Amino acid sequence: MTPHAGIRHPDGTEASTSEVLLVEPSTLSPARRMATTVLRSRELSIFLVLVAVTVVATLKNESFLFSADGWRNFWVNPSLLLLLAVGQAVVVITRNVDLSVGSVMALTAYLTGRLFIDQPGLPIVAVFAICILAGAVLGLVNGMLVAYFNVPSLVITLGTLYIYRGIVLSWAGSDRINAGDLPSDFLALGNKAILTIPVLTIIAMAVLAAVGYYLYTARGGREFYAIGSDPDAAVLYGLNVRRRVLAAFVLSGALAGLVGVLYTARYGTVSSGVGSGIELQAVAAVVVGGVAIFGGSGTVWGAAIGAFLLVTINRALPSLGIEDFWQRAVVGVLILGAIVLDRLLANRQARKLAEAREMTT
Amino acid sequence: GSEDSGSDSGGESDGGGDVSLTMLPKNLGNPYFDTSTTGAEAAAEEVGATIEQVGPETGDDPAGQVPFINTVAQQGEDGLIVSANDPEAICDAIGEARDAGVKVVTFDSDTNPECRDLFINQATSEGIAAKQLELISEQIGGAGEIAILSAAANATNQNAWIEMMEAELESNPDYADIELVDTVYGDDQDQKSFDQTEALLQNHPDLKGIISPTTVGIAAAARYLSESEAKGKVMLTGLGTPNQMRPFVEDGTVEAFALWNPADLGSLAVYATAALVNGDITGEEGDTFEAGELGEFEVGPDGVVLLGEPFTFNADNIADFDF
Amino acid sequence: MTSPRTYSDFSQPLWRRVLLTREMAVIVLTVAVVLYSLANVPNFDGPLTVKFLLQDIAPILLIALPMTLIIITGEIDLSVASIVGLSSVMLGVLHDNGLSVPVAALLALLLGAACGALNGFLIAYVGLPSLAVTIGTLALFRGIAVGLLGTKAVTEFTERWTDLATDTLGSSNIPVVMVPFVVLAIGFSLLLHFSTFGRGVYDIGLNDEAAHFTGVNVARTKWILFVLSGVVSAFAGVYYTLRFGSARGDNATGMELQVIAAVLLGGVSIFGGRGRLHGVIAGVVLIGVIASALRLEGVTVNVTNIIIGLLLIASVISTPLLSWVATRLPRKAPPSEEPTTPKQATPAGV
Amino acid sequence: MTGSSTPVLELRDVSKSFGPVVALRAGSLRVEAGSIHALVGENGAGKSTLVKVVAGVHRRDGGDFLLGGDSVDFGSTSDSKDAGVAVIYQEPTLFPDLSVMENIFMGRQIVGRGRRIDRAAMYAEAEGLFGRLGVDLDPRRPARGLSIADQQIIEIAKAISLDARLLIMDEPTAALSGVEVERLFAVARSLRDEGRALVFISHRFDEVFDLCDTITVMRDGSYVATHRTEDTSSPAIVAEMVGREVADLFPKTPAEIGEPVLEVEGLQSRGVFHDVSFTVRRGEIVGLAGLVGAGRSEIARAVFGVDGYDAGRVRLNGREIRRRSPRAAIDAGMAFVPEDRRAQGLVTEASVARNVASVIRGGLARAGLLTTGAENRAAGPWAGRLEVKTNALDMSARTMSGGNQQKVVIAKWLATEPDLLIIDEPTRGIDVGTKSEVHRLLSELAGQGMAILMISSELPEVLGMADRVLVVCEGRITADLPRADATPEAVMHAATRQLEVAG
Ligand SMILES: Nc1ncnc2c1ncn2[C@@H]1O[C@H](COP(=O)(O)OP(=O)(O)OP(=O)(O)O)[C@@H](O)[C@H]1O
Ligand SMILES: Nc1ncnc2c1ncn2[C@@H]1O[C@H](COP(=O)(O)OP(=O)(O)OP(=O)(O)O)[C@@H](O)[C@H]1O
Ligand SMILES: [Mg+2]
Ligand SMILES: [Mg+2]
Repeated sequence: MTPHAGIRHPDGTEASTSEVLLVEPSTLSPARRMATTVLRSRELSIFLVLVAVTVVATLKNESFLFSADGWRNFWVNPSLLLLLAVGQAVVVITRNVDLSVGSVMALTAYLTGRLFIDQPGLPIVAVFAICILAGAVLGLVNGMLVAYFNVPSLVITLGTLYIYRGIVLSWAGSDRINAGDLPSDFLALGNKAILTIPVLTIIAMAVLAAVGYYLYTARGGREFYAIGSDPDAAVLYGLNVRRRVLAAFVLSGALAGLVGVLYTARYGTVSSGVGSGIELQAVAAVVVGGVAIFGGSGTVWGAAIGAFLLVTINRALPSLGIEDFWQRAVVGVLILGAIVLDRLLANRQARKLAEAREMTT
Repeated sequence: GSEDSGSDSGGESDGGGDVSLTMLPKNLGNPYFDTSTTGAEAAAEEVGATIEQVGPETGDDPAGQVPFINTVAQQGEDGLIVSANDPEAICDAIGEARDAGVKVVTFDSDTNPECRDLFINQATSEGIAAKQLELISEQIGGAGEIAILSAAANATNQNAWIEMMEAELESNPDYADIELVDTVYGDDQDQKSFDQTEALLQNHPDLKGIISPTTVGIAAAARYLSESEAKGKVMLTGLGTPNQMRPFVEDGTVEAFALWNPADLGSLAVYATAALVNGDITGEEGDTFEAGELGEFEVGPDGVVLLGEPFTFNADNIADFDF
Repeated sequence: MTSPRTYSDFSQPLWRRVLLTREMAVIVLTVAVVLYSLANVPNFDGPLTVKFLLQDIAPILLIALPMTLIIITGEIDLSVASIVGLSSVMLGVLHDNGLSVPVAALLALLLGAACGALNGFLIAYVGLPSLAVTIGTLALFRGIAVGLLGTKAVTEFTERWTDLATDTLGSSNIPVVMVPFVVLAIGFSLLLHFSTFGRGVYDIGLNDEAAHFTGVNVARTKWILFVLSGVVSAFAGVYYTLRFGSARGDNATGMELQVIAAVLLGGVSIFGGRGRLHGVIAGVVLIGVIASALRLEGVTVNVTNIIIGLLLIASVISTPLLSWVATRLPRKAPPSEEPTTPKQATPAGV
Repeated sequence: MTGSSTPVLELRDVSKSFGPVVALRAGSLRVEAGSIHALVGENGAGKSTLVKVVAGVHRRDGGDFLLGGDSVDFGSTSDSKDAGVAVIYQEPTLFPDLSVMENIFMGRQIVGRGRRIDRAAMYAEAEGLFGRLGVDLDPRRPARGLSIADQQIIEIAKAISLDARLLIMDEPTAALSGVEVERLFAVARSLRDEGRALVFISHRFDEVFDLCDTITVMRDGSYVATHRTEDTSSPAIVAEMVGREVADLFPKTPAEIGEPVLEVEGLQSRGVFHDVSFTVRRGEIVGLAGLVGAGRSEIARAVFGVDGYDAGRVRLNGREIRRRSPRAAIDAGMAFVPEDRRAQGLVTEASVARNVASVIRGGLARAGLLTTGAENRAAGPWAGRLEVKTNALDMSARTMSGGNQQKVVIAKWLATEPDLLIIDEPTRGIDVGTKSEVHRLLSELAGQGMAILMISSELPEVLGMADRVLVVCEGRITADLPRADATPEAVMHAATRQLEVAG
């Protein structure tokens, strides 16, 4: 029996619409509706900020964009944070948070180096695979603890942040990976470009596109939102909450693992301190990107733009003649601005609902 | 645990006659300090001392070293060898350690002179500053914009050298055409130093040279330059370890850079501390002591012991070194 | 109506209510670790241990007090360490410009209050999520602090005050800073556990809508807490600066996570509504003792991190783990004579 | 019911305990295809628990559970869905951030090519469902901000769209108005005629007898009896439910009306209500009637200061009350028993004592110090007076049944000894026993000179209790009827006046 059966019923369908109604069913055409939602979207607003920053910086100093290095860095630098932000966004949408990404990234970054040193024969693809897997496993640990004991992820991942970092430190000790230890074609990956777009960026964008598409069009994707919006209701709906939460953390871990490899390819040197503090940047990117910190709403597109914006601002400030000591302050203002903006948009929608009710009265 | 090395100065009590030392670098996971610790351990063998390295993970917290200094005081070790993250913040803790009978020797980066017994200086600030300017000057042909990529904004030694360089640039007519346009800080973190290098090149299109007087910084900068269009156009020198810099010297990103041997620095620090502990010297100006194959050293003004002049590494000699 | 029925005040005997609590577990664990260390860790019994230990944890102890109340309301303040840094810089800059330490310190406290007020306004009155807001102000305050001093550090402080910050009480090994801490601790305990304000704090954490309907001024309560957090953090910053005689923008970087870890370890629920101050204080001490003992054992920092992380996780999964075990155990359901009144329902959490 | 055909659902002596709490000791139920089966019982009788066992929310501890003849054991609600069981839970469970449409189809979205979800198809079907229920909700609107009534309607749409062979409705009408109830019943009957089985839980007997053909009574978590509707009567059912005779449901004793206590003038809040003016006098019970969603709760909330308002003034005993400050209202002598007791009325995790003392605790502090002892001493008598069922004052209110929780809420407000009591849906989802207690209490309070403003969606309740009935329609007061003139017809006419003008 299809779910449609219900409406094929010779019955009150003709019921007068003279009921106590809240909001008229939208009469906009799908196209118009799409247009308006895009125009109103949070994503657009911060995308415009990003464009503005880039334009101003480029006007000040056109090598910001129009030099081989400038162009490359414009794309490469945000890529790592972007990947972390995508994973973080999915976790946050399920009303969780993953603070351990920095430590996971450090683990796999060092692992990458060790693999190349200890298993010289190993093909680069294999290294990627191993590190992504390793990240996924670490994410799985987070997910297990959160989903099966249902305890707050903030606490769990704060704990694993310490633990994973501790493991890196004990493992690496004061040993470090130097560019010299790494195969040159792996290092080249950090700067290779296809049609002037760096490979790192292409990888990041591909991941972003895949995750974004899944979240919007797959049942599973929608369930992430449902779970984040009201976990208890999700259980009553018969959604498999545990599996989804688990999946979110595994994804976040796997992406952090990937970032570890890419970090090594890009920076060539790895010490045990890699990525400390980056977890807050990732959360910041997500927040700036308009993902509600308490889950249920927001998109990975927004998170990605948020990451891009944070990094680009940092790159732009010096060109704008702002001493780099002030960068963190500017980022702070940016975050606050973003969430205040969210609130304003939300209030506007609420006012609309009120007016809509006004109409019917 | 103290592994007993046969040569015993038949003393009494602590650690079964061994001189017990603690090595406290700015932070762990820093190849420069690892090398100096290696040297220190070798020297410790010689003088029959036990030595242990402890330290914070990162060098960015000024007070990060204090708990370790406190611990040394609690343990009543004989000597502490420390490279100060902050000239002031750890003084009080050092004071307490000295009250507890610990001899405190700073190396590589000093505290305020009155805090410690001795400072083992790798080279005079003048010497280091002069050396790096000399290198960059000949690499950029004596004219053009240069910038400095430093470590933490508060590192005592870094700031001392930077001041010296600025002074030298002012005064020395040879450098009249060289302009120091910017100083940035990489906090001895790979990524930050790397990104700072990028920012330098981006914001100073006419940049000719970069001086990075810190091993982490110069390595990161070299790594960035080696892939950037600026390779060969922008010269890079500073203080680095041969092992980290080897690929970049070989691929021509870097012509020459300087450094003393950190191992010698560590080993000298141990000999000096041991001499203090055994009462051979008091740290007075003019005291002299033997430092194994490094020879004899004399305590200068402000209780400073000078290792020597920095050594220049280049394509011809870099193969001979392994640290 | 008919003769009103009467009730017993408590469903469980006193000893159960006192002993079978999360707080007690933390306290017992702390005592156990101390005893073990005294017996087995060389030099732990030394005279300096207490002094160094307390000096090290003093800032965390201080900041943990307001943080506990904030987390009980279901909010969080990630900007505390940045306020420490900012007030430290403030103190330094003002002192550098000729103000005496006490005056400069007072102004630093005011600045702290202002920072807290900003957090509080955005969270309590604009209604923004505290996690997001304080991640923002974490960056903002730290950025201002670092921006103000740049590469410089102010290290010239009047001897008298730096000494005071490192002195101990008389001949004892108790640092002077414990005096303001004890005063604040008592103050906060009374506020949280013996005042209408405190009851409001718990109600907000459990159900802020109901609290609002009951006449609790939710916004003002939260605002006050963030201001308190700002002031106390600034005080910790002043202490920190004077103890190390060095005012720097990057002072106490990352301390916020240590504070939160300690508070949660002390039995405060991140969801709000649950937790007590003595548990938190025990939590801070526990972390401090473990770190100190491990350093004396020559164990490196990373092991300490691992242990703290494990403790943190254990502290939250212990409860569900135990109840899970309980359900696995054979249970005889006693037929209760008054079914609609659960014979022994779950006692209230607060 | 013809015993021959295998029943769609059969439960025999099903039991369920939560730790020490025995929620269900011997629940039995036998539902035939093509019938609507009522399940009645006092608060805490175990109805919802029984439902949740069938839905797979809870696993039963013992007893037999047969669906279509074969024994089943559901581990999760998805199992029961797959088995063709649809459930409307007592508390609406929606995702506020998601659109109404996604709320209806979550977890079983219509998928098209490549398993992409097909939004267009689902919007179409959602609009169809609402058409069938005769409500006009925008499926694209987020669920956040919907009134309880609208949420309940979405729950219903969700359930019928499942096209299940067994549909269980746990108090679906608690928040609905007459019109909507009628529509729901129409749909229910049509489903029955299709041969589906329905279980209907309600505390409103008129509905039960109107809709259902079979009635099963539960008491104290156990099965009591099953009757065909025509063979029984509501007094009989009530007797079986409570196990005792219940006094008259609406024992309104006339009290002499005094001077005005509450005076509301020209209250207005954009989009919710407009120039609302009325007074409530000492000893008077004023009923606020109207269709659900008319804005009665909003008016009450504004008067009490929980919400703000754009224009107008509220005076209590002549003194104007600061807007948007419940504290001010309380200090002035107002009390407010809100609509949703779990979300607004109680801190369910806190102890009974804390809850009862929560409003008055300011006065309990001695030398600024407030002790649990003081709270217990203050709370005990009030809990006793309301006969709250708990064995100690430090029990949390979480696991109490609806009626018992409502008593705690009322106790907490009576403890403030107010001049004006605003009570929103005083008996929503409360069993007859407790219901009559509440009504007796209200008229007793009025007798002692308290002014009472009562909001209720149950017309009989309003007509039975109120000295004066104010009718709210779309945020406007459209009638002010003295007890004498307050006939059901008059009220319904006023409640739908503007609609008729519009339609
Ligand atoms: N999750 C739970 N944990 C503990 N006790 C519970 C739980 N759910 C219900 N109970 C208890 O089980 C008993 C039956 O509750 P239930 O909700 O089934 O009653 P009900 O018949 O639905 O009452 P109402 O008519 O008010 O909805 C009550 O005493 C209630 O306190
Ligand atoms: N939080 C909210 N956001 C937006 N609209 C709301 C909100 N709460 C209620 N409404 C709308 O305001 C109007 C009044 O809602 P409400 O259900 O409180 O009226 P009511 O007469 O009290 O009905 P009830 O019988 O449920 O008390 C309705 O149109 C409802 O949809
Ligand atoms: Mg029920
Ligand atoms: Mg209402």
